[in-house]
Amino acid sequence: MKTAVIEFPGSNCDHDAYEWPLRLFGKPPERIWYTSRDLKKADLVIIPGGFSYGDYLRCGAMAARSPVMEEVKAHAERGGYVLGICNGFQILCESGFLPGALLKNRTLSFLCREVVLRCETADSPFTGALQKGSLMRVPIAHGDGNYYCDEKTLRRLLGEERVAFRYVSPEGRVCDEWNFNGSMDAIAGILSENRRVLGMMPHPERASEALLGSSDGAAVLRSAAKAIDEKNGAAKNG
Amino acid sequence: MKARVHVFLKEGVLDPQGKAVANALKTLGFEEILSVRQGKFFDIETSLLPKEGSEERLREYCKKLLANPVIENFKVEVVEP
Amino acid sequence: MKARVHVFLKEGVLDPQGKAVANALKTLGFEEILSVRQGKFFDIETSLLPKEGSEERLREYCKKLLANPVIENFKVEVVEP
Amino acid sequence: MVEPKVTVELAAAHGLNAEEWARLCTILGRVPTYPELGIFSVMWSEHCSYKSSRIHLKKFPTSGPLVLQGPGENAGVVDIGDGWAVCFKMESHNHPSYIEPYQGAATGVGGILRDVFTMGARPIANLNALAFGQPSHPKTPHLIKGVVAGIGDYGNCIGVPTVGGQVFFHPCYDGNILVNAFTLGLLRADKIFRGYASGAGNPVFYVGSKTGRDGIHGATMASAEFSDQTEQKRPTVQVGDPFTEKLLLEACLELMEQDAIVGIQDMGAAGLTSSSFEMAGRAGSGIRMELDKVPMRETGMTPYEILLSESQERMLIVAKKGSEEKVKKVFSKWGLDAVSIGEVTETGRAEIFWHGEKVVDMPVAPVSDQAPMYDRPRKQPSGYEEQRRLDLSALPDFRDPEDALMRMMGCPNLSSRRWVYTQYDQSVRTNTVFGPGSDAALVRIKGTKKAVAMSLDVNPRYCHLDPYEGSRLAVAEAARNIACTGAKPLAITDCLNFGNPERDHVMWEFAASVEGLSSACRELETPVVSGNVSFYNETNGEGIFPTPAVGMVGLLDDVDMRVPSSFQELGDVVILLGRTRGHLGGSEYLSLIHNIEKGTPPPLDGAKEKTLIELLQLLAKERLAHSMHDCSEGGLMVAVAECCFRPRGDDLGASISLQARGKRLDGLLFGEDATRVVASCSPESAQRIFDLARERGVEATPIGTVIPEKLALLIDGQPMATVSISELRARWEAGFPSLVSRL
Ligand SMILES: Nc1ncnc2c1ncn2[C@@H]1O[C@H](COP(=O)(O)OP(=O)(O)O)[C@@H](O)[C@H]1O
Ligand SMILES: [Mg+2]
Repeated sequence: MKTAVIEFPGSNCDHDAYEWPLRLFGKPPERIWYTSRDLKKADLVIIPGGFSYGDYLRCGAMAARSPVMEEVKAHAERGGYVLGICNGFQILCESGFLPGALLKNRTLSFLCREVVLRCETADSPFTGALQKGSLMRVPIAHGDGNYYCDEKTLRRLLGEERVAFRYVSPEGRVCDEWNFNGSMDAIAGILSENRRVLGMMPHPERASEALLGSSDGAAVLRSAAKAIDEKNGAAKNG
Repeated sequence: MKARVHVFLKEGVLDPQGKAVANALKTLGFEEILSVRQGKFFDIETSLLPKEGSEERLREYCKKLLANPVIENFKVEVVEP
Repeated sequence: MKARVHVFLKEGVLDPQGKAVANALKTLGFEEILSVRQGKFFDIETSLLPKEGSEERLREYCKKLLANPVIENFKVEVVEP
Repeated sequence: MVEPKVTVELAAAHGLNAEEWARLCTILGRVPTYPELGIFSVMWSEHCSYKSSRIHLKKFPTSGPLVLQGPGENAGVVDIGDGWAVCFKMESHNHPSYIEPYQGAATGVGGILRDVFTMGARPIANLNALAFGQPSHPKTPHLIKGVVAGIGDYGNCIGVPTVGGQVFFHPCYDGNILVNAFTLGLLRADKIFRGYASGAGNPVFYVGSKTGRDGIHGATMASAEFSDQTEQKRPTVQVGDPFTEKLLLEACLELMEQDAIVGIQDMGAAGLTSSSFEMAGRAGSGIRMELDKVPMRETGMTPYEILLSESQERMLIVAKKGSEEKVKKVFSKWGLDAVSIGEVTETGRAEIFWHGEKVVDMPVAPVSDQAPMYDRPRKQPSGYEEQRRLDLSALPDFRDPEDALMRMMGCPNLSSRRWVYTQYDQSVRTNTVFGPGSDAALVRIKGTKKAVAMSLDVNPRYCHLDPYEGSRLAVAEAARNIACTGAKPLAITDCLNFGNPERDHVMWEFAASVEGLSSACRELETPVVSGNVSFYNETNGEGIFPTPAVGMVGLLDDVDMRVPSSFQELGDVVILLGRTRGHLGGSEYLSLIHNIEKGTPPPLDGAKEKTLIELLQLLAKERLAHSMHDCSEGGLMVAVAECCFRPRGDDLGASISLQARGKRLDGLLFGEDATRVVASCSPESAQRIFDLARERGVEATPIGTVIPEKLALLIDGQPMATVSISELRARWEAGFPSLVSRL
């Protein structure tokens, strides 16, 4: 799997996203500056978290309209894989890849803490290595992670099983108390129609080392690697 | 040309900030408050001369950047010739 | 009574958001942009009937909560009777 | 451009006294121009010149085998091995934060970040020490919310984790809150950048944000000539722009990779003036600048305003001649201004032009480093001895330990700070091993086995009752917090928050505090490598408690040796290291339960503290301790309760059994004797720990075991109290939110 990390002015989780594949597979991703139009033939494009353009105006609004995003769109339309984390998720929503929007946390404050996520579908390149219903501990760090979409869209997301992760209690129950940012239906991450684009608010790349408290997040990237390598293998052999 | 653009949340999209402000005002003793909705506005100076069509241009700004159609509506006005 | 309150940064106070928005609009091809200043507005519904004195009441809201006198000014208007 | 006539009165309005006025006239050999007066007034202000404190700060131990840069630069630098070094400093933004809590705190963080990355370091951790007035004060909740949001939003946006700090409440801060921000950065030991303007002919670059009328010296207002000017001439509060700072950070670090920079310094207080004069001063050179080339945000700005503006997110770079294009290229990539506004000269003078006209022509050295230095009168505060007298026999006798413990866990100074630090990004950059909630923060250094430990500490009540001992105790607590993670204390930075130095008792407290810090730093071998002084924390005669915040940095050679602060295993043995005398003077218990703030702070034996700290490192190294937690504010019972709370809420309990040996029960439970740590270990390791402790003369007492759910207390074998941990946790968690829920 060849990965690329997009860097926007103000991105600040780009280092973390860069080191993620490096730590897990020893393979450094390509770094792609927001003005570039060359995704360096990456299979998986990671849109990192962290305050592109300072989160001014609306989180992800300005990044969504930068040149490189047109290439990412083309990449996705070609069936390429895209993972948007935190600000990356906001950018994907702002640029219309994924439905809905991320509103201010219901606390009206920035929230950084470990949350418990429940995998809602194993049927995606990013969750293939996970069991449906399995739990992971991953940190959130955002001021605007309160997922919102209209009724129609929600029904569609549910119908097509495109909710990838939900915020749950340590026992695995959806409940208001553990849905810190107030997301609709406790949604923490959603998939595109072709399931190859995932946007999620929590930070799996920050939870991929026991030293830092949890390595549960590694499964997301490992799943993607497996899915992509199999596909590429199949392509070669087929 | 000077213009002012208002961007506000669509009906039905909940506005936690506005709600918080309303509650805060009530606790401050302004019991008459029924509801508050919060929005953003932009005062924009451009080198264009106002003519008919100006507003279309302003709407462009909104569609391209200032407003998120999923949750927001907008209103544009040319402020002073 | 319905009212609209605008809260905006005092002249001379740096507006990082406005600055960023202006640059973004320019890079999107709107070269005519000279400057953008961003502000907030509040659409307020109250159980009071508009009378003279209403605006004074609105100013109270601003002084007590809506505006930060150190860096912001405000403008109040009664929208519709 | 109408400029006021420069007179001794105008100088006075700029805060220069008659003698300083005379001095500057002799230096110039004439009456200064208006911009020159502005320059003198800021360069000789307390803030820039340290004129009241310098004479005392000289006493600090500032050198050591690992110190690569001591005080005098933008921040201190300490060697951590493997070719790496850490750069750190703490700075106050008290007054601005009181006026506008959000922006004041935000720009405070922005300023300290620049101080660190200007040295060539990438900031990897922020901490902050805060002090607020009594929670019931009408302003307090608003101030807390604004300050915490401001610190959070700035650090979060720029992507530096905030991993620790402290919050203290006391009525003495009702009119003067404290906001002290600490930043630590990582750099290669052989690539330190400094604020030097050397090499005649080298270009001087202005980089970063444009200049506006932000925070211009209040004295402008005092001069009649401006009073008739309109609203928009008024100096304005500084507004932080973390996005621009992030770009500035990346641009500076990128340029530092190339061989283009001679010297670099951020434009902090007194902006362009202090940066240019300090850089030229350090290098003993001169500087020529054309102010009309400075990028400006507002129209009609005067040379005076440009020189004194405190607009944020700006730096001054002296580049190598010929590398102009490199500089421009890097900054344009990041969308920032980079304008050559002048050059270094060998005249030793500052020559500053405005559209070709020379508006400033003065020698640099006298301004930058021959500022006045005062040995201000010092006198023990009246009533000092009286407040140190404490008669415990007068106290109602102590009946209900459960109630006392419950009240203490929920009180403003001891309750959980979670409400604060969940608003801070603690884990960005994926280095945070221990974040807020631990005794000291622990941040790993990628590519090595090392981790850096950091803690901010001071107990203002102790410092009020005894500035000398209180300051020593602050250093000791910080070192103990560091050692509780297993790390070795290396060095400190400080932020000395005091009242008006022109009052003799404030100056007395200051001198005593500096003496205290110096002696403790000598004993613990942790030199002072940087720091900051904030005087005039005083409103209508009411000064704050002396508050010398200590920021200590330590090193853990192998992050696998780290020790957490909370209990780990059921059945583990709980051990108290250090001797309990039951000292109640200046304790949180006396203040909260009996409303008494008297007595002397607990005595500190520096040698014993050092031995304990070395023992803690040994216990970590030998993997003997499962947990180690500093026992300070609130005493033994509070420390044990904190050990029961685990970050994920899967809390444990403890059964604690103590021998009174004729001590007062409240002193035994809530006394704050220094040099104590609550540790836990497997039953197998206990004996080894006792042996190691005995060999070193550290008192080590088994005081109980880790059990589920409850905190049970026995005194001399008699059951004294049993509280459920979940109730205790609920109290502890509810305390802080209840303070801020009020509008
Ligand atoms: N302003 C703050 N910002 C971040 N963390 C804080 C702040 N105040 C307190 N904390 C954290 O809360 C915990 C308790 O603080 P404190 O009681 O001062 O610890 P200690 O007594 O060990 O010095 C520490 O881990 C500290 O880092
Ligand atoms: Mg402390």
